[in-house]
Amino acid sequence: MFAAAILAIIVTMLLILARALLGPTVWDCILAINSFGTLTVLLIAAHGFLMERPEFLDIALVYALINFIGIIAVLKFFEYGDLGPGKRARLDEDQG
Amino acid sequence: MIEVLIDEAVLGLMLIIAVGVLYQRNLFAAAMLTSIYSLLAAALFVVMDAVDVAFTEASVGAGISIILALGALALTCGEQKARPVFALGPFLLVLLTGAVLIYGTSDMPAYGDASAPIHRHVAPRYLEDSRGEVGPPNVVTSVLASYRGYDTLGETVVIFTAGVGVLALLGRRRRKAAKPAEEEA
Amino acid sequence: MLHAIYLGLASFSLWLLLSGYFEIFLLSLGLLSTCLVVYIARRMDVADHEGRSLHMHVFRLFGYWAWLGMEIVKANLDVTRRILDPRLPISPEVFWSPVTQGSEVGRVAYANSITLTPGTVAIDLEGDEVEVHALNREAADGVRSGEMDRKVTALDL
Amino acid sequence: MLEMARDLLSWAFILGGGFFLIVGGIGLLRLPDFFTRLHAAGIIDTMGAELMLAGFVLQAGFSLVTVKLLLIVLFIMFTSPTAAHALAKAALHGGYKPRLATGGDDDRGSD
Repeated sequence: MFAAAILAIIVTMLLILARALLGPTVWDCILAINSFGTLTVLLIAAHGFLMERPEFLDIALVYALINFIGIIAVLKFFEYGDLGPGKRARLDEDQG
Repeated sequence: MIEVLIDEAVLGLMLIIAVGVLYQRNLFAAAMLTSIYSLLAAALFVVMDAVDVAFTEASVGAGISIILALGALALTCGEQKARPVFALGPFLLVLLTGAVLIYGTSDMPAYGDASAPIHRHVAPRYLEDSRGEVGPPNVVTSVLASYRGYDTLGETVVIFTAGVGVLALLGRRRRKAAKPAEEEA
Repeated sequence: MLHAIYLGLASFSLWLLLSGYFEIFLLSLGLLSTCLVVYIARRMDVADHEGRSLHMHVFRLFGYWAWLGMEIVKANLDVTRRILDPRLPISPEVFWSPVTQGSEVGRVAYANSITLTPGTVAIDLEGDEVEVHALNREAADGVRSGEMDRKVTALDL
Repeated sequence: MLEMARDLLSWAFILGGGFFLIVGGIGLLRLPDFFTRLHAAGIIDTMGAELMLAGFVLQAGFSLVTVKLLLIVLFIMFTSPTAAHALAKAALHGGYKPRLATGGDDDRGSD
Protein backbone atom coordinates (compact mmCIF):
# COMPACT_ATOMS: atom_id res chain seq x y z
CA MET A 1 0.00 0.00 0.00
CA PHE A 2 2.77 2.42 0.90
CA ALA A 3 4.59 1.32 -2.23
CA ALA A 4 1.56 2.50 -4.24
CA ALA A 5 1.66 5.81 -2.39
CA ILE A 6 5.36 6.20 -3.18
CA LEU A 7 4.73 5.37 -6.84
CA ALA A 8 2.05 8.07 -7.05
CA ILE A 9 4.37 10.55 -5.35
CA ILE A 10 7.22 9.85 -7.73
CA VAL A 11 4.98 10.11 -10.81
CA THR A 12 3.70 13.47 -9.55
CA MET A 13 7.27 14.57 -8.88
CA LEU A 14 8.10 13.84 -12.53
CA LEU A 15 5.10 15.86 -13.76
CA ILE A 16 6.00 18.79 -11.51
CA LEU A 17 9.61 18.61 -12.55
CA ALA A 18 8.54 18.87 -16.18
CA ARG A 19 6.69 22.08 -15.31
CA ALA A 20 9.69 23.43 -13.38
CA LEU A 21 11.97 22.81 -16.35
CA LEU A 22 9.50 23.96 -19.03
CA GLY A 23 7.99 26.77 -16.96
CA PRO A 24 8.02 29.80 -19.21
CA THR A 25 8.27 32.24 -16.31
CA VAL A 26 10.22 32.14 -13.08
CA TRP A 27 6.89 32.10 -11.17
CA ASP A 28 5.97 28.75 -12.67
CA CYS A 29 9.32 27.50 -11.48
CA ILE A 30 8.76 28.74 -7.91
CA LEU A 31 5.24 27.31 -7.87
CA ALA A 32 6.55 23.92 -9.01
CA ILE A 33 9.24 24.00 -6.33
CA ASN A 34 6.68 24.79 -3.65
CA SER A 35 4.62 21.75 -4.63
CA PHE A 36 7.78 19.68 -4.92
CA GLY A 37 8.59 20.47 -1.30
CA THR A 38 5.16 19.18 -0.21
CA LEU A 39 5.80 16.00 -2.17
CA THR A 40 9.20 15.50 -0.56
CA VAL A 41 7.52 15.72 2.83
CA LEU A 42 5.02 13.06 1.70
CA LEU A 43 7.77 10.88 0.23
CA ILE A 44 9.70 10.83 3.50
CA ALA A 45 6.56 10.11 5.52
CA ALA A 46 5.54 7.29 3.16
CA HIS A 47 9.05 5.84 3.19
CA GLY A 48 9.06 5.88 6.99
CA PHE A 49 5.86 3.84 7.03
CA LEU A 50 7.10 1.50 4.31
CA MET A 51 10.21 0.68 6.34
CA GLU A 52 8.05 0.46 9.47
CA ARG A 53 10.01 3.18 11.21
CA PRO A 54 7.70 6.20 11.20
CA GLU A 55 9.86 7.93 13.84
CA PHE A 56 11.65 9.70 11.00
CA LEU A 57 8.64 11.96 10.60
CA ASP A 58 10.63 14.65 12.42
CA ILE A 59 12.48 15.21 9.22
CA ALA A 60 9.29 15.53 7.22
CA LEU A 61 8.22 18.16 9.75
CA VAL A 62 11.50 20.05 9.38
CA TYR A 63 11.13 19.95 5.59
CA ALA A 64 7.66 21.39 5.72
CA LEU A 65 9.03 24.28 7.80
CA ILE A 66 12.12 24.87 5.67
CA ASN A 67 10.11 24.74 2.46
CA PHE A 68 7.76 27.44 3.71
CA ILE A 69 10.56 29.66 5.01
CA GLY A 70 12.51 29.25 1.79
CA ILE A 71 9.54 30.15 -0.42
CA ILE A 72 8.72 33.20 1.67
CA ALA A 73 12.36 34.32 1.57
CA VAL A 74 12.40 33.94 -2.21
CA LEU A 75 9.15 35.87 -2.64
CA LYS A 76 10.34 38.59 -0.31
CA PHE A 77 13.39 38.86 -2.48
CA PHE A 78 11.28 39.31 -5.60
CA GLU A 79 8.94 41.76 -3.95
CA TYR A 80 11.56 44.04 -2.42
CA GLY A 81 14.73 43.27 -4.31
CA ASP A 82 16.76 42.12 -1.34
CA LEU A 83 16.47 40.13 1.86
CA GLY A 84 16.77 43.07 4.24
CA PRO A 85 13.98 44.46 6.43
CA GLY A 86 10.51 44.61 4.89
CA LYS A 87 9.10 47.49 2.87
CA ARG A 88 7.34 48.99 5.86
CA ALA A 89 10.52 49.08 7.99
CA ARG A 90 12.37 50.76 5.15
CA LEU A 91 9.61 53.33 4.66
CA ASP A 92 9.86 54.16 8.37
CA GLU A 93 13.58 54.64 7.96
CA ASP A 94 13.08 56.97 5.02
CA GLN A 95 10.68 59.12 6.98
CA GLY A 96 12.84 59.16 10.11
CA MET B 1 13.80 -4.46 -3.57
CA ILE B 2 11.38 -1.56 -3.34
CA GLU B 3 14.06 0.41 -1.54
CA VAL B 4 16.42 0.05 -4.48
CA LEU B 5 13.64 1.22 -6.81
CA ILE B 6 13.08 4.31 -4.69
CA ASP B 7 16.83 4.95 -4.68
CA GLU B 8 16.94 4.76 -8.43
CA ALA B 9 13.85 6.88 -8.96
CA VAL B 10 15.24 9.62 -6.73
CA LEU B 11 18.65 9.43 -8.39
CA GLY B 12 17.00 9.65 -11.81
CA LEU B 13 15.05 12.73 -10.78
CA MET B 14 18.28 14.30 -9.50
CA LEU B 15 19.95 13.59 -12.84
CA ILE B 16 17.12 15.31 -14.73
CA ILE B 17 17.36 18.34 -12.45
CA ALA B 18 21.14 18.53 -12.82
CA VAL B 19 20.84 18.62 -16.61
CA GLY B 20 17.98 21.11 -16.31
CA VAL B 21 20.13 23.44 -14.19
CA LEU B 22 22.85 23.33 -16.86
CA TYR B 23 20.42 24.34 -19.60
CA GLN B 24 18.56 26.98 -17.59
CA ARG B 25 19.43 30.52 -18.74
CA ASN B 26 17.58 32.32 -15.98
CA LEU B 27 19.80 32.27 -12.90
CA PHE B 28 16.90 32.58 -10.44
CA ALA B 29 15.25 29.52 -11.89
CA ALA B 30 18.60 27.72 -11.76
CA ALA B 31 18.99 28.60 -8.08
CA MET B 32 15.48 27.32 -7.38
CA LEU B 33 16.16 24.08 -9.22
CA THR B 34 19.28 23.65 -7.09
CA SER B 35 17.08 23.80 -4.03
CA ILE B 36 14.93 20.94 -5.41
CA TYR B 37 18.14 19.05 -6.06
CA SER B 38 19.21 19.29 -2.46
CA LEU B 39 15.71 18.40 -1.20
CA LEU B 40 15.97 15.21 -3.23
CA ALA B 41 19.51 14.57 -1.98
CA ALA B 42 18.17 14.86 1.55
CA ALA B 43 15.33 12.45 0.71
CA LEU B 44 17.96 10.04 -0.60
CA PHE B 45 19.88 10.30 2.68
CA VAL B 46 16.67 9.43 4.54
CA VAL B 47 16.18 6.40 2.31
CA MET B 48 19.75 5.36 3.13
CA ASP B 49 19.05 5.80 6.88
CA ALA B 50 21.48 8.70 7.30
CA VAL B 51 18.86 10.81 9.04
CA ASP B 52 21.28 13.27 10.60
CA VAL B 53 22.97 14.02 7.30
CA ALA B 54 19.52 14.52 5.80
CA PHE B 55 18.71 17.09 8.48
CA THR B 56 21.85 19.02 7.66
CA GLU B 57 21.31 18.78 3.92
CA ALA B 58 17.74 20.01 4.23
CA SER B 59 18.53 23.01 6.39
CA VAL B 60 21.82 24.02 4.77
CA GLY B 61 21.31 22.89 1.18
CA ALA B 62 17.64 23.74 0.68
CA GLY B 63 17.37 26.50 3.26
CA ILE B 64 20.44 28.62 3.83
CA SER B 65 22.40 28.18 0.62
CA ILE B 66 19.43 29.14 -1.58
CA ILE B 67 19.02 32.32 0.44
CA LEU B 68 22.74 33.06 0.09
CA ALA B 69 22.48 32.46 -3.67
CA LEU B 70 19.58 34.90 -3.88
CA GLY B 71 21.55 37.43 -1.83
CA ALA B 72 24.39 37.11 -4.32
CA LEU B 73 21.97 37.44 -7.27
CA ALA B 74 20.58 40.64 -5.75
CA LEU B 75 24.04 42.16 -6.17
CA THR B 76 24.48 40.96 -9.75
CA CYS B 77 21.91 40.32 -12.48
CA GLY B 78 19.49 37.51 -13.14
CA GLU B 79 20.47 36.31 -16.63
CA GLN B 80 23.42 34.25 -17.70
CA LYS B 81 25.34 36.43 -20.16
CA ALA B 82 28.01 34.40 -21.93
CA ARG B 83 26.72 31.66 -24.22
CA PRO B 84 28.43 28.39 -23.34
CA VAL B 85 30.55 26.93 -26.11
CA PHE B 86 31.25 23.24 -26.56
CA ALA B 87 34.89 22.49 -25.75
CA LEU B 88 36.17 19.02 -26.62
CA GLY B 89 39.23 18.95 -24.31
CA PRO B 90 37.46 19.70 -21.02
CA PHE B 91 34.58 17.41 -22.04
CA LEU B 92 36.98 14.48 -22.50
CA LEU B 93 38.70 15.32 -19.21
CA VAL B 94 35.35 15.26 -17.37
CA LEU B 95 34.43 11.94 -18.99
CA LEU B 96 37.80 10.48 -18.00
CA THR B 97 37.50 11.66 -14.39
CA GLY B 98 34.01 10.22 -14.18
CA ALA B 99 35.17 6.89 -15.57
CA VAL B 100 38.04 6.74 -13.05
CA LEU B 101 35.67 7.49 -10.18
CA ILE B 102 33.23 4.80 -11.29
CA TYR B 103 36.14 2.35 -11.66
CA GLY B 104 37.20 3.27 -8.11
CA THR B 105 33.80 2.37 -6.67
CA SER B 106 34.10 -1.19 -8.02
CA ASP B 107 36.67 -1.90 -5.28
CA MET B 108 34.38 -0.72 -2.52
CA PRO B 109 32.27 -3.15 -0.50
CA ALA B 110 28.69 -3.58 -1.69
CA TYR B 111 26.07 -1.14 -0.32
CA GLY B 112 24.76 -2.45 2.99
CA ASP B 113 27.35 -5.27 3.24
CA ALA B 114 27.52 -6.24 6.93
CA SER B 115 31.03 -7.68 6.65
CA ALA B 116 32.55 -4.48 5.23
CA PRO B 117 35.54 -3.18 7.27
CA ILE B 118 33.71 -0.02 8.26
CA HIS B 119 31.03 -2.03 10.04
CA ARG B 120 33.54 -4.19 11.93
CA HIS B 121 35.98 -1.56 13.20
CA VAL B 122 34.58 0.83 15.83
CA ALA B 123 30.95 0.91 14.76
CA PRO B 124 29.86 -2.07 16.94
CA ARG B 125 31.39 -0.47 20.02
CA TYR B 126 29.60 2.83 19.33
CA LEU B 127 26.34 1.02 18.82
CA GLU B 128 26.61 -1.17 21.91
CA ASP B 129 28.37 0.99 24.50
CA SER B 130 27.54 4.60 23.63
CA ARG B 131 24.35 4.51 25.70
CA GLY B 132 26.26 3.66 28.86
CA GLU B 133 29.42 5.65 28.09
CA VAL B 134 27.90 8.91 26.81
CA GLY B 135 24.14 8.93 27.29
CA PRO B 136 22.07 10.41 24.42
CA PRO B 137 19.66 7.96 22.76
CA ASN B 138 20.95 8.97 19.32
CA VAL B 139 24.24 7.23 18.56
CA VAL B 140 25.28 9.78 15.95
CA THR B 141 25.00 12.53 18.54
CA SER B 142 27.29 10.64 20.91
CA VAL B 143 29.83 10.03 18.15
CA LEU B 144 29.85 13.65 17.03
CA ALA B 145 29.73 15.29 20.45
CA SER B 146 31.89 12.89 22.46
CA TYR B 147 33.94 10.26 20.61
CA ARG B 148 34.92 12.72 17.89
CA GLY B 149 34.40 15.90 19.89
CA TYR B 150 37.61 17.68 18.84
CA ASP B 151 36.96 16.82 15.21
CA THR B 152 33.48 18.34 15.45
CA LEU B 153 34.86 21.42 17.18
CA GLY B 154 37.28 21.97 14.28
CA GLU B 155 34.50 21.53 11.71
CA THR B 156 32.25 23.96 13.54
CA VAL B 157 35.02 26.57 13.64
CA VAL B 158 35.55 26.21 9.89
CA ILE B 159 31.84 26.52 9.12
CA PHE B 160 31.44 29.46 11.49
CA THR B 161 34.37 31.26 9.86
CA ALA B 162 32.93 30.64 6.42
CA GLY B 163 29.54 31.95 7.53
CA VAL B 164 31.03 35.11 9.01
CA GLY B 165 33.04 35.65 5.81
CA VAL B 166 29.99 35.33 3.58
CA LEU B 167 27.91 37.63 5.77
CA ALA B 168 30.70 40.20 5.82
CA LEU B 169 30.96 40.13 2.02
CA LEU B 170 27.21 40.35 1.33
CA GLY B 171 26.55 42.91 4.07
CA ARG B 172 29.30 45.35 3.13
CA ARG B 173 28.32 45.53 -0.52
CA ARG B 174 24.74 46.30 0.31
CA ARG B 175 25.57 49.13 2.71
CA LYS B 176 27.81 50.71 0.12
CA ALA B 177 25.06 50.49 -2.48
CA ALA B 178 22.53 52.03 -0.10
CA LYS B 179 24.65 55.09 0.73
CA PRO B 180 24.54 56.97 -2.61
CA ALA B 181 20.75 56.59 -2.67
CA GLU B 182 20.52 58.32 0.68
CA GLU B 183 22.65 61.19 -0.49
CA GLU B 184 20.38 61.73 -3.45
CA ALA B 185 17.33 61.83 -1.21
CA MET C 1 7.17 39.36 29.74
CA LEU C 2 3.98 37.33 30.04
CA HIS C 3 4.15 36.55 26.33
CA ALA C 4 7.73 35.37 26.74
CA ILE C 5 6.60 32.91 29.44
CA TYR C 6 3.73 31.68 27.21
CA LEU C 7 6.17 31.26 24.34
CA GLY C 8 8.55 29.32 26.59
CA LEU C 9 5.78 27.01 27.83
CA ALA C 10 4.49 26.41 24.31
CA SER C 11 7.97 25.70 22.96
CA PHE C 12 8.81 23.33 25.80
CA SER C 13 5.57 21.36 25.45
CA LEU C 14 6.22 21.13 21.71
CA TRP C 15 9.70 19.82 22.51
CA LEU C 16 8.22 17.19 24.83
CA LEU C 17 5.64 16.19 22.24
CA LEU C 18 8.19 15.77 19.47
CA SER C 19 10.97 14.09 21.46
CA GLY C 20 9.03 11.76 23.71
CA TYR C 21 11.99 11.41 26.12
CA PHE C 22 11.58 11.86 29.85
CA GLU C 23 15.09 11.60 31.33
CA ILE C 24 16.62 14.28 33.53
CA PHE C 25 19.63 14.85 31.26
CA LEU C 26 17.59 15.15 28.07
CA LEU C 27 14.86 17.19 29.73
CA SER C 28 17.44 19.71 30.92
CA LEU C 29 18.85 19.94 27.39
CA GLY C 30 15.32 20.61 26.12
CA LEU C 31 14.80 23.27 28.78
CA LEU C 32 18.10 24.88 27.82
CA SER C 33 17.18 25.08 24.14
CA THR C 34 13.75 26.47 25.03
CA CYS C 35 15.39 29.23 27.06
CA LEU C 36 17.70 29.97 24.16
CA VAL C 37 14.75 30.24 21.76
CA VAL C 38 12.86 32.59 24.08
CA TYR C 39 15.97 34.73 24.56
CA ILE C 40 16.54 35.01 20.80
CA ALA C 41 12.86 35.74 20.19
CA ARG C 42 12.99 38.56 22.74
CA ARG C 43 16.17 39.95 21.24
CA MET C 44 14.61 39.87 17.78
CA ASP C 45 11.61 41.68 19.28
CA VAL C 46 9.01 39.20 18.07
CA ALA C 47 7.90 37.75 21.41
CA ASP C 48 5.81 40.55 22.85
CA HIS C 49 3.62 41.76 20.01
CA GLU C 50 1.47 38.80 19.08
CA GLY C 51 -1.28 39.11 21.63
CA ARG C 52 -4.30 39.04 19.32
CA SER C 53 -4.36 35.54 17.94
CA LEU C 54 -6.95 33.75 20.07
CA HIS C 55 -9.83 36.20 19.90
CA MET C 56 -12.24 33.88 18.10
CA HIS C 57 -15.15 31.68 19.09
CA VAL C 58 -13.38 28.36 19.54
CA PHE C 59 -16.44 26.12 19.13
CA ARG C 60 -17.76 27.99 16.10
CA LEU C 61 -14.22 27.71 14.70
CA PHE C 62 -14.47 23.91 14.65
CA GLY C 63 -17.89 24.14 13.02
CA TYR C 64 -16.42 26.46 10.42
CA TRP C 65 -13.53 24.07 9.77
CA ALA C 66 -15.96 21.23 9.13
CA TRP C 67 -17.93 23.38 6.67
CA LEU C 68 -14.70 24.57 5.02
CA GLY C 69 -13.53 20.96 4.70
CA MET C 70 -16.73 20.05 2.83
CA GLU C 71 -16.32 23.10 0.56
CA ILE C 72 -12.70 22.12 -0.15
CA VAL C 73 -13.70 18.57 -1.10
CA LYS C 74 -16.47 19.85 -3.40
CA ALA C 75 -14.19 22.41 -5.05
CA ASN C 76 -11.45 19.81 -5.48
CA LEU C 77 -13.79 17.41 -7.27
CA ASP C 78 -14.96 20.21 -9.56
CA VAL C 79 -11.43 21.36 -10.46
CA THR C 80 -10.31 17.73 -10.93
CA ARG C 81 -13.15 17.19 -13.40
CA ARG C 82 -12.11 20.28 -15.34
CA ILE C 83 -8.44 19.29 -15.46
CA LEU C 84 -9.18 15.78 -16.67
CA ASP C 85 -11.73 16.94 -19.27
CA PRO C 86 -10.03 16.85 -22.69
CA ARG C 87 -11.66 20.17 -23.67
CA LEU C 88 -10.26 21.92 -20.53
CA PRO C 89 -13.46 23.92 -19.78
CA ILE C 90 -12.01 26.86 -17.85
CA SER C 91 -12.72 30.57 -18.07
CA PRO C 92 -10.36 32.40 -15.70
CA GLU C 93 -11.43 35.74 -14.34
CA VAL C 94 -10.20 38.29 -11.80
CA PHE C 95 -12.57 40.37 -9.69
CA TRP C 96 -12.76 42.33 -6.43
CA SER C 97 -15.02 41.13 -3.64
CA PRO C 98 -15.99 42.95 -0.42
CA VAL C 99 -14.53 41.93 2.94
CA THR C 100 -16.59 42.53 6.08
CA GLN C 101 -14.27 41.25 8.85
CA GLY C 102 -13.17 43.88 11.35
CA SER C 103 -9.92 42.38 12.57
CA GLU C 104 -6.68 41.56 10.79
CA VAL C 105 -6.90 37.93 11.90
CA GLY C 106 -10.40 37.61 10.50
CA ARG C 107 -9.40 39.03 7.12
CA VAL C 108 -6.37 36.77 6.92
CA ALA C 109 -8.59 33.80 7.80
CA TYR C 110 -11.03 34.77 5.03
CA ALA C 111 -8.31 35.25 2.40
CA ASN C 112 -6.67 31.96 3.36
CA SER C 113 -10.02 30.16 3.18
CA ILE C 114 -10.55 31.51 -0.34
CA THR C 115 -7.12 30.27 -1.36
CA LEU C 116 -7.56 26.88 0.32
CA THR C 117 -10.60 26.14 -1.87
CA PRO C 118 -9.16 25.22 -5.26
CA GLY C 119 -10.73 27.19 -8.07
CA THR C 120 -10.28 30.50 -6.27
CA VAL C 121 -7.09 32.21 -5.11
CA ALA C 122 -6.92 35.47 -3.16
CA ILE C 123 -4.19 37.47 -4.84
CA ASP C 124 -4.46 40.84 -3.13
CA LEU C 125 -6.07 42.35 -0.05
CA GLU C 126 -6.51 46.10 0.09
CA GLY C 127 -8.73 48.02 2.46
CA ASP C 128 -12.15 46.39 2.49
CA GLU C 129 -11.78 44.40 -0.70
CA VAL C 130 -10.04 41.21 -1.71
CA GLU C 131 -8.88 40.53 -5.27
CA VAL C 132 -9.70 36.98 -6.35
CA HIS C 133 -8.53 34.93 -9.32
CA ALA C 134 -11.08 32.26 -10.19
CA LEU C 135 -10.68 29.32 -12.54
CA ASN C 136 -14.25 29.45 -13.84
CA ARG C 137 -17.54 31.30 -13.42
CA GLU C 138 -19.15 28.93 -10.88
CA ALA C 139 -16.17 29.17 -8.52
CA ALA C 140 -16.21 32.96 -8.88
CA ASP C 141 -19.96 33.07 -8.14
CA GLY C 142 -19.29 31.01 -5.01
CA VAL C 143 -17.08 33.81 -3.66
CA ARG C 144 -19.39 36.58 -4.93
CA SER C 145 -22.34 35.10 -3.03
CA GLY C 146 -20.50 36.10 0.16
CA GLU C 147 -21.45 32.99 2.15
CA MET C 148 -17.86 32.30 3.24
CA ASP C 149 -17.40 35.96 4.09
CA ARG C 150 -20.42 35.91 6.41
CA LYS C 151 -19.29 32.71 8.10
CA VAL C 152 -15.80 34.08 8.81
CA THR C 153 -17.27 37.35 10.10
CA ALA C 154 -19.43 35.36 12.50
CA LEU C 155 -16.24 33.86 13.98
CA ASP C 156 -14.89 37.23 15.03
CA LEU C 157 -15.53 38.44 18.55
CA MET D 1 -13.22 -6.65 11.98
CA LEU D 2 -12.47 -3.16 13.20
CA GLU D 3 -8.89 -3.68 12.14
CA MET D 4 -9.98 -4.55 8.61
CA ALA D 5 -12.32 -1.59 8.35
CA ARG D 6 -9.48 0.68 9.42
CA ASP D 7 -7.14 -0.85 6.86
CA LEU D 8 -9.71 -0.49 4.09
CA LEU D 9 -10.38 3.11 5.03
CA SER D 10 -6.69 4.00 5.09
CA TRP D 11 -6.23 2.23 1.74
CA ALA D 12 -8.99 4.36 0.29
CA PHE D 13 -7.47 7.54 1.73
CA ILE D 14 -3.96 6.78 0.51
CA LEU D 15 -5.05 5.76 -2.99
CA GLY D 16 -7.38 8.77 -3.19
CA GLY D 17 -4.55 11.02 -2.08
CA GLY D 18 -2.28 9.52 -4.75
CA PHE D 19 -4.96 10.08 -7.38
CA PHE D 20 -5.37 13.74 -6.48
CA LEU D 21 -1.59 14.23 -6.39
CA ILE D 22 -1.33 12.96 -9.96
CA VAL D 23 -4.31 15.06 -11.05
CA GLY D 24 -2.61 18.10 -9.57
CA GLY D 25 0.57 17.23 -11.45
CA ILE D 26 -1.35 16.87 -14.73
CA GLY D 27 -3.07 20.16 -14.02
CA LEU D 28 0.27 21.89 -13.50
CA LEU D 29 1.28 20.68 -16.95
CA ARG D 30 -2.00 21.22 -18.81
CA LEU D 31 -3.34 24.54 -17.57
CA PRO D 32 -2.41 27.49 -19.76
CA ASP D 33 -0.91 30.15 -17.49
CA PHE D 34 0.66 30.70 -14.10
CA PHE D 35 -2.48 31.85 -12.27
CA THR D 36 -4.53 28.88 -13.39
CA ARG D 37 -1.70 26.55 -12.41
CA LEU D 38 -1.99 27.94 -8.88
CA HIS D 39 -5.32 26.08 -8.63
CA ALA D 40 -3.70 22.80 -9.64
CA ALA D 41 -1.02 23.31 -6.99
CA GLY D 42 -3.91 23.92 -4.59
CA ILE D 43 -5.24 20.42 -5.34
CA ILE D 44 -1.87 18.90 -4.47
CA ASP D 45 -1.56 20.84 -1.23
CA THR D 46 -5.11 20.45 0.05
CA MET D 47 -6.67 17.26 -1.24
CA GLY D 48 -3.70 15.10 -2.27
CA ALA D 49 -1.38 15.70 0.66
CA GLU D 50 -4.09 15.79 3.33
CA LEU D 51 -5.85 12.61 2.18
CA MET D 52 -2.56 10.74 2.06
CA LEU D 53 -1.52 11.99 5.50
CA ALA D 54 -4.98 11.06 6.84
CA GLY D 55 -4.37 7.55 5.55
CA PHE D 56 -1.03 7.46 7.36
CA VAL D 57 -2.70 8.70 10.57
CA LEU D 58 -5.13 5.76 10.41
CA GLN D 59 -2.20 3.38 9.96
CA ALA D 60 -0.18 4.88 12.80
CA GLY D 61 -2.88 4.30 15.40
CA PHE D 62 -2.57 6.39 18.54
CA SER D 63 1.02 7.39 19.31
CA LEU D 64 3.54 10.21 19.07
CA VAL D 65 3.69 9.50 15.34
CA THR D 66 0.04 10.54 15.03
CA VAL D 67 0.80 13.82 16.78
CA LYS D 68 3.63 14.52 14.34
CA LEU D 69 1.46 13.65 11.35
CA LEU D 70 -1.30 15.93 12.60
CA LEU D 71 1.27 18.71 13.07
CA ILE D 72 2.33 18.25 9.45
CA VAL D 73 -1.31 18.34 8.30
CA LEU D 74 -1.97 21.53 10.26
CA PHE D 75 1.23 23.03 9.02
CA ILE D 76 0.49 22.38 5.35
CA MET D 77 -3.07 23.68 5.83
CA PHE D 78 -1.78 26.95 7.28
CA THR D 79 1.26 27.57 5.09
CA SER D 80 0.11 26.49 1.64
CA PRO D 81 -2.49 29.26 1.16
CA THR D 82 -0.01 31.79 2.54
CA ALA D 83 2.65 30.67 0.08
CA ALA D 84 0.16 30.63 -2.82
CA HIS D 85 -1.09 34.10 -1.95
CA ALA D 86 2.44 35.50 -1.60
CA LEU D 87 3.40 33.92 -4.91
CA ALA D 88 0.37 35.31 -6.75
CA LYS D 89 0.88 38.75 -5.27
CA ALA D 90 4.57 38.78 -6.12
CA ALA D 91 3.80 37.69 -9.70
CA LEU D 92 1.13 40.39 -10.05
CA HIS D 93 3.45 43.08 -8.72
CA GLY D 94 6.22 41.72 -10.92
CA GLY D 95 4.13 42.74 -13.93
CA TYR D 96 2.73 39.33 -14.86
CA LYS D 97 -0.88 39.76 -16.02
CA PRO D 98 -3.28 36.82 -15.70
CA ARG D 99 -4.75 35.58 -18.97
CA LEU D 100 -8.51 36.11 -18.80
CA ALA D 101 -11.37 34.54 -20.69
CA THR D 102 -13.65 37.59 -20.56
CA GLY D 103 -12.82 41.13 -21.60
CA GLY D 104 -11.31 40.10 -24.90
CA ASP D 105 -7.76 41.27 -24.14
CA ASP D 106 -6.17 37.84 -24.38
CA ASP D 107 -2.93 39.28 -25.70
CA ARG D 108 -2.18 40.77 -22.28
CA GLY D 109 -1.10 37.35 -21.03
CA SER D 110 2.66 37.02 -21.27
CA ASP D 111 4.12 33.55 -21.55
